[in-house]
Amino acid sequence: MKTRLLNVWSVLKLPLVAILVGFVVGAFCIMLAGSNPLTAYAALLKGSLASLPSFGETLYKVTPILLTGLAAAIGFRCGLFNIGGEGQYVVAAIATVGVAWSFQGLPHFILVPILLITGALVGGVWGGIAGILKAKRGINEVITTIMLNWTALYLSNYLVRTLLNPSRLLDKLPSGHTVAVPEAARLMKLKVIIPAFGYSSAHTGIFIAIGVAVLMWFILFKTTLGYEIRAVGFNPTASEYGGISSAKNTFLAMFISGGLAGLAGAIQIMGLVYMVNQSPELPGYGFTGLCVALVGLSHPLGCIPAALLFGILDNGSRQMQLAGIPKEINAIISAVILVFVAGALLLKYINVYFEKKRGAGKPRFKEVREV
Amino acid sequence: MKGRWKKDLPKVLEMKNITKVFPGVVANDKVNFDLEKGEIHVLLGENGAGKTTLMNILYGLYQATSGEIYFHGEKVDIKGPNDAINLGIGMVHQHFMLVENFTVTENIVLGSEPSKANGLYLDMETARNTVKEVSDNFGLKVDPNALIQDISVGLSQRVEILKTLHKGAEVLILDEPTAVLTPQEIDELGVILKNLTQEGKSIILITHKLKEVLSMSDRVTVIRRGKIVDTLKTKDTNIDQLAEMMVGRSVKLTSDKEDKTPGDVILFIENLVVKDTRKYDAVKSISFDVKAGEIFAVAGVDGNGQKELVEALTGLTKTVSGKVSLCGKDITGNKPKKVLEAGVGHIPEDRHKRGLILQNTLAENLILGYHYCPPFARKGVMNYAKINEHARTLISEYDVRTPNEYVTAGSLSGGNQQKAIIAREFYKDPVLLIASQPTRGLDVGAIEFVHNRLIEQRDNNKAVLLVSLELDEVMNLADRIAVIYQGEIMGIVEGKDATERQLGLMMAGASMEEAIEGGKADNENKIA
Amino acid sequence: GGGAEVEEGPLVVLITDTGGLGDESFNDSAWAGFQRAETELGVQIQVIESATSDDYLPNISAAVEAGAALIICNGFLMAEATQQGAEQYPDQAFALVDSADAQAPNILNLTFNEQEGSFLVGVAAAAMTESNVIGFVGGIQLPLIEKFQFGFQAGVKAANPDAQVLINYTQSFSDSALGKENALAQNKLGADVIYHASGGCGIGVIQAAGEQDFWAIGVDQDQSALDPDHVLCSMIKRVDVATFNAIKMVVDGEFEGGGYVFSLADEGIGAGDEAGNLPADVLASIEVWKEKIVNGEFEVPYDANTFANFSL
Amino acid sequence: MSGVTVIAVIASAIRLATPLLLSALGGVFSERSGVVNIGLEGIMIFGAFFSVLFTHITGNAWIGVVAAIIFGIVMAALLAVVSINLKGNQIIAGTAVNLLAAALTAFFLELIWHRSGSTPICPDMLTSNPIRVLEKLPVIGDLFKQFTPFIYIAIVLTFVTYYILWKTPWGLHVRAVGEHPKAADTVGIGVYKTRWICVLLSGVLAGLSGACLSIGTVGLFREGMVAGKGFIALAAMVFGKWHPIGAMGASFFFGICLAIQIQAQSFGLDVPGEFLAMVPYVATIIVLIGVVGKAVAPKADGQPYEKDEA
Ligand SMILES: Nc1ncnc2c1ncn2[C@@H]1O[C@H](COP(=O)(O)OP(=O)(O)OP(=O)(O)O)[C@@H](O)[C@H]1O
Ligand SMILES: Nc1ncnc2c1ncn2[C@@H]1O[C@H](COP(=O)(O)OP(=O)(O)OP(=O)(O)O)[C@@H](O)[C@H]1O
Ligand SMILES: [Mg+2]
Ligand SMILES: [Mg+2]
Repeated sequence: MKTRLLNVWSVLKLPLVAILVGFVVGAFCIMLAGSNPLTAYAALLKGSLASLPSFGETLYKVTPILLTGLAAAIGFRCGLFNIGGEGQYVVAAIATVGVAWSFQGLPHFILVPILLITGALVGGVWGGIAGILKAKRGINEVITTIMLNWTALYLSNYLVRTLLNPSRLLDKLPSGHTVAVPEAARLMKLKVIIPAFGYSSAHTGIFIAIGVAVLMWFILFKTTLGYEIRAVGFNPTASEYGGISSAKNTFLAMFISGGLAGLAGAIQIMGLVYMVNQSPELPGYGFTGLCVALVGLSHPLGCIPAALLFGILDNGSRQMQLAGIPKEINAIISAVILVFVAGALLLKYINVYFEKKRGAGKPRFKEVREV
Repeated sequence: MKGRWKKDLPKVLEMKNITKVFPGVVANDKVNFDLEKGEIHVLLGENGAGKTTLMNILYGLYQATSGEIYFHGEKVDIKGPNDAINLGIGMVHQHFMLVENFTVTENIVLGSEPSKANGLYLDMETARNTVKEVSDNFGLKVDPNALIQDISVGLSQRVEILKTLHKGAEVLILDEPTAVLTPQEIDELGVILKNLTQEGKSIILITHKLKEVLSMSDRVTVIRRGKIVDTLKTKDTNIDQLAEMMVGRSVKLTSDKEDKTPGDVILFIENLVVKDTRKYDAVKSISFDVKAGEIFAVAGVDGNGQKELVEALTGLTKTVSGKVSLCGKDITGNKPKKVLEAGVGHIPEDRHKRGLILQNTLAENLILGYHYCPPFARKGVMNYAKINEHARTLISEYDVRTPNEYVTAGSLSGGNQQKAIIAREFYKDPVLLIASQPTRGLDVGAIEFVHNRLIEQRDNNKAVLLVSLELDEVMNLADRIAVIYQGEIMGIVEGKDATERQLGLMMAGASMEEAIEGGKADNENKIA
Repeated sequence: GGGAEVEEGPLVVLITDTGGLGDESFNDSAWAGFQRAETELGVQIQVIESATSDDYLPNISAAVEAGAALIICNGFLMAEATQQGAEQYPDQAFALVDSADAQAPNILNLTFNEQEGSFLVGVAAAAMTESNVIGFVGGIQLPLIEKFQFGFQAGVKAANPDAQVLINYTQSFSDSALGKENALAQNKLGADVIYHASGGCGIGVIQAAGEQDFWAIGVDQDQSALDPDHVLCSMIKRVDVATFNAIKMVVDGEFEGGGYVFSLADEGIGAGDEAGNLPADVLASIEVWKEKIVNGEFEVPYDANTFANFSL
Repeated sequence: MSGVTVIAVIASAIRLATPLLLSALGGVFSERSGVVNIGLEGIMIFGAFFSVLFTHITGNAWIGVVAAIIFGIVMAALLAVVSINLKGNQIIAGTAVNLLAAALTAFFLELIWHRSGSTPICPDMLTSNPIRVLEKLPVIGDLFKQFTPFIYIAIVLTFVTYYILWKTPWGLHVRAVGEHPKAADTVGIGVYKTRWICVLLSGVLAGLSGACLSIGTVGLFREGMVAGKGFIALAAMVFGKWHPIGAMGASFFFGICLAIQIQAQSFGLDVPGEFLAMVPYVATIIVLIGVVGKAVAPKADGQPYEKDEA
């Protein structure tokens, strides 16, 4: 048990140190900008954790990035680099609006699952395209997903402007956004259940996201599908030898990954925004998802705290802006955290240094060597 | 030629009191080793004894924890391969250090390329000529323009040697150069090495193969668990003594097996054609069968279609035409999963590429291939309690040396990795076991273990298809031996009638009849 | 602002859309109104830039929590969020720029007849072209941007029925290089006056005008400072006036919900020529058209339908 | 289409391709040595920003170019430390570089000019053809009228890159390090040193590419002006099979698709603009499916090299 705990600590200390360094560098930048880091971080905490409503706002931020983080993580586990979370999110969001509109007569408890499935399926298909091209033609998924991101954005913009525009469906003036999804398609706000959530926009989507994280953990580590996906990720040739089709699993992993990003899109529409805008740029959730997965060490459960971290940074940023701190600070903190997560070995060097200082000559790889 | 070196400097090289500590392991423990001018000095020891480590220290890849190195009597400090190269030390590594998609010439000159315009222009013309020159000088024929990925292992070995010679090496270290060579190639290498000593080079040779030690070397140093056991003159020793020194106990070098009448045909192959990755026909219309209760061996020089044959049988490669059936059921072109389910066990030739997922735990590796079957998984959900229990059973039954079943497969030593694969494949109790190079890189103790297991399988009335480059192994184990040459079967010989010379001739492309003639001559010699 | 300062006037908060400050367009312009209000009315000003469109409502909440007397939501994309915010905080004063879609007693809708100003610069373009080929470069094909496009086309058609207008959309508001390439392509096809409504892509259009020596027409603010020799004139949209007025209403205690449309009539919209590139006769004819529009003699088209039915 | 239009479209394609090509060449260096560089986007942002800053300070755009190179190197150095010495995950490192560059430039913009969004216009730019004589050529003279110095630089550097990687001893070292670092190490080639140089070179090239976008195109820096071009460049490098000439072809392919869609809009083609905008992206995928097929990365691409020393 004790060694278990030690193990957990040895895994966790890396991201924790990274986070610490991130905030120190952030503090330096804040001073450079002529402000007080303490005020800034107080605002950050106030804006994201201090009260139930502000925590609710954080949860609301966490919801989509937890899902896109899971999407990236499962890709990584299968040796795939899905930069396409953006596009998968976008196509799923627009599809959600379309389907919600078409089935607006249905009751809440039927419409909601239909929309969740729609989002996951459409995102899955968009990811699956890259998956098939990789599996069948060996085309690098990095290229295809980048190309599909922009394709998705333009497709969505087109649909917003035409088929799903209020001018077409509601006989209103043309608008830069789609019609809103009907009431029955909207997820419940947490404040309806727990009034203490006050002004926050948090919605039940967070439970879906956390549930999906647990489900993904189960799938990855407790099912044959997960076993096969991880096997292909580590060693496709050995997997093939073990009767595991790397083509099939590559496709499946991309499909699931896309499905998760798509679910993020659907939930975001159903939880808060209710409509899709014409947009000049990709929403950014896919990229944040990559960061979440990387800091969460590609572990579905690790993604939860990682998403929370990025959610806090994101959400706290508006309080920091109100306190007059440049909004870029939080992005700088995120980047520094990533640098240190990537440079994990630095931590080892630091360890060695301290061990040497302590004069401890004991072997460093004791855990491995112990028989 | 510079002519004979003075004899008054007999010791080219001395390593004194070398100790190398890896975290948790003392790989070299106060090792003393020396090399005389013009000798071939074998460094012998079981797996993990510390041979490679010692040589890596000499070549500057590792720094010794303590100890000194003297070169021509002078203390030297070798900080990196560059220092070693400058001293005139060359090393042919245990695993080839060749860039696959570079040409032979590019590989040979890498790091010391001829150039023009102050290093701004890579002078490939001169490079090719130098390579030709060096290869002619030492009688090591290679095609300078061939890509490494297109040439055989034997040739790659030559390229490695040429690489060191091109850099002007005076001391050559060869780390297990013969592990992947055929008998003929090994003989050729022996001649090459003799020639090199004649040119004044001194050679350190690492090997597990005792016969080679006797035939090739002047002196032999045995190392066990990081410590030197002894250094002997080769002519004063024999195989049994060396084997005992190596592992610290006496070993049986040949396996006994009872005669046995084989049963039904298990594997039946008819006119099988397979292409290799470069789309050439690697297997050209092969037919044979393997019966229950026999070990059927495919012998041959590496690269003659064995790999493609095995990959086609196991569904890892497409077959072009022909038929494969197992127990009468057609399995031609089946996916690997189908083949495994039909009752085929497979010990792959490349354990890192095919056999194991190094980053996964040992327990997870021990179910690869039947990971979806009960009791390890039901309805797609894994049962880790059962999986771990299974792993513990196999670990103890097959004596896999590991701290526990949760370590990653990559943290095991090569021999133990191989044991893990064997354990997994035997557990399935396969109707047909395909064993491809099952003892590659293993020490004598481990080889003994694997051989006994293969015979046990045969005795349990299972079919075993053994693919091996090691003639000793083939002759020792097989009931029937097929020799493969350029994708064709040259003939099938009864195991007990086969002679090394006969098989060797067939492996070089002689027909069965020619070989039998040659083999007879050999037998007569033996009797005489 | 520093935390230790003496409490001054009421706090007013600007929430930008995802374009953020520095768009040299309506976010900057809105902020200019805030800055003027800070000096002239003594209010405290703050801005929250929205990272994504999903931030609008949370940003509104944050502003309310910060105790804002007035929250100005800048951009039609914020309509839905403003609607929700206004319902959630019925006592909070909101102003919404560029959209009348959100309706509540506590929302002041500030919209603009961009088509009218675009019409006038269309007249200028029609008068200045020598090739009779004129270009329009838009960002994303939003209904808002189409107002600029069709107003402009109508102006060209009114003043010079023979002139042809090439229409390009860059599908971006930030990729300046694309703006430049679109303008160059139009120029190659003969366009010698190009009007842009493409945010950050516009600098590329103006840069192209400088290189190939044709006229560019700026948008939102007077952009002639970017290249006085090649920016013919600009369509002016006084978001700053709108935000300033809204803040003033709050300071004066006169705030009430409803709609306000800025147009040529109240100078909330106009055509500007700080560099003085327009000849007197062109200025005169612009003045004539302006009179007609202000007098309501005809309605300037603002979308495909109204443009198709447009005739004089 | 008339000849003039054809020339115009080609010129447009070349201009659009140039920043992609420069960055893709950076990618070629870095990945040939075994370091995956998805930080190209961030390096471009840095290059774009600092070239403008230093052009403002000095009034000379060429000094701006030098600054772009220097600060490109700075960003690349971060990638190099993390992915080479610390043996970190190269993808994370690259993502961090992208994030950091975008945030830092926005931050500096605020700090230096007290404004956000974009810088003022530079007093000097590099947007006109420096080699006037070429404009006199028959038929294609018009093409050169629209060339910027960066176009010449990119074309020259493509062949220089090819020459370095395939015709010099050091190029052989680079490719060996990217394929089989251990083999290179054992013949005395410094794996870390070689990778460092290559990653820094990718900083030089992507920095240049950033300068090409700012002082070489519009004369100022805007947040978001790089607009994913670093990623497209990465795709062009893969599409071009990690080969400079291939990258050139791929960049031009992308440029020509963009140029054609712009031209089609100007012609008033009756297809929704969004579909035209998709053309370059969809065409790339289709070409990859139909024609090119598998592109094989250098074997050690993305793998940190561990010296076998404890
Ligand atoms: N880089 C390393 N880090 C830690 N331990 C190592 C390392 N390299 C080798 N060892 C350990 O040092 C010991 C000696 O290994 P070495 O490779 O020298 O054996 P060897 O005699 O060459 O064996 P083989 O015959 O299998 O090649 C082994 O126990 C091995 O586990
Ligand atoms: N970097 C390292 N850190 C810790 N241990 C290591 C390292 N490298 C190798 N080892 C240890 O070295 C051993 C494997 O070494 P190596 O791969 O040389 O074995 P091997 O010579 O193939 O083994 P054998 O041939 O005996 O089966 C393992 O016990 C492994 O734990
Ligand atoms: Mg070994
Ligand atoms: Mg060894």
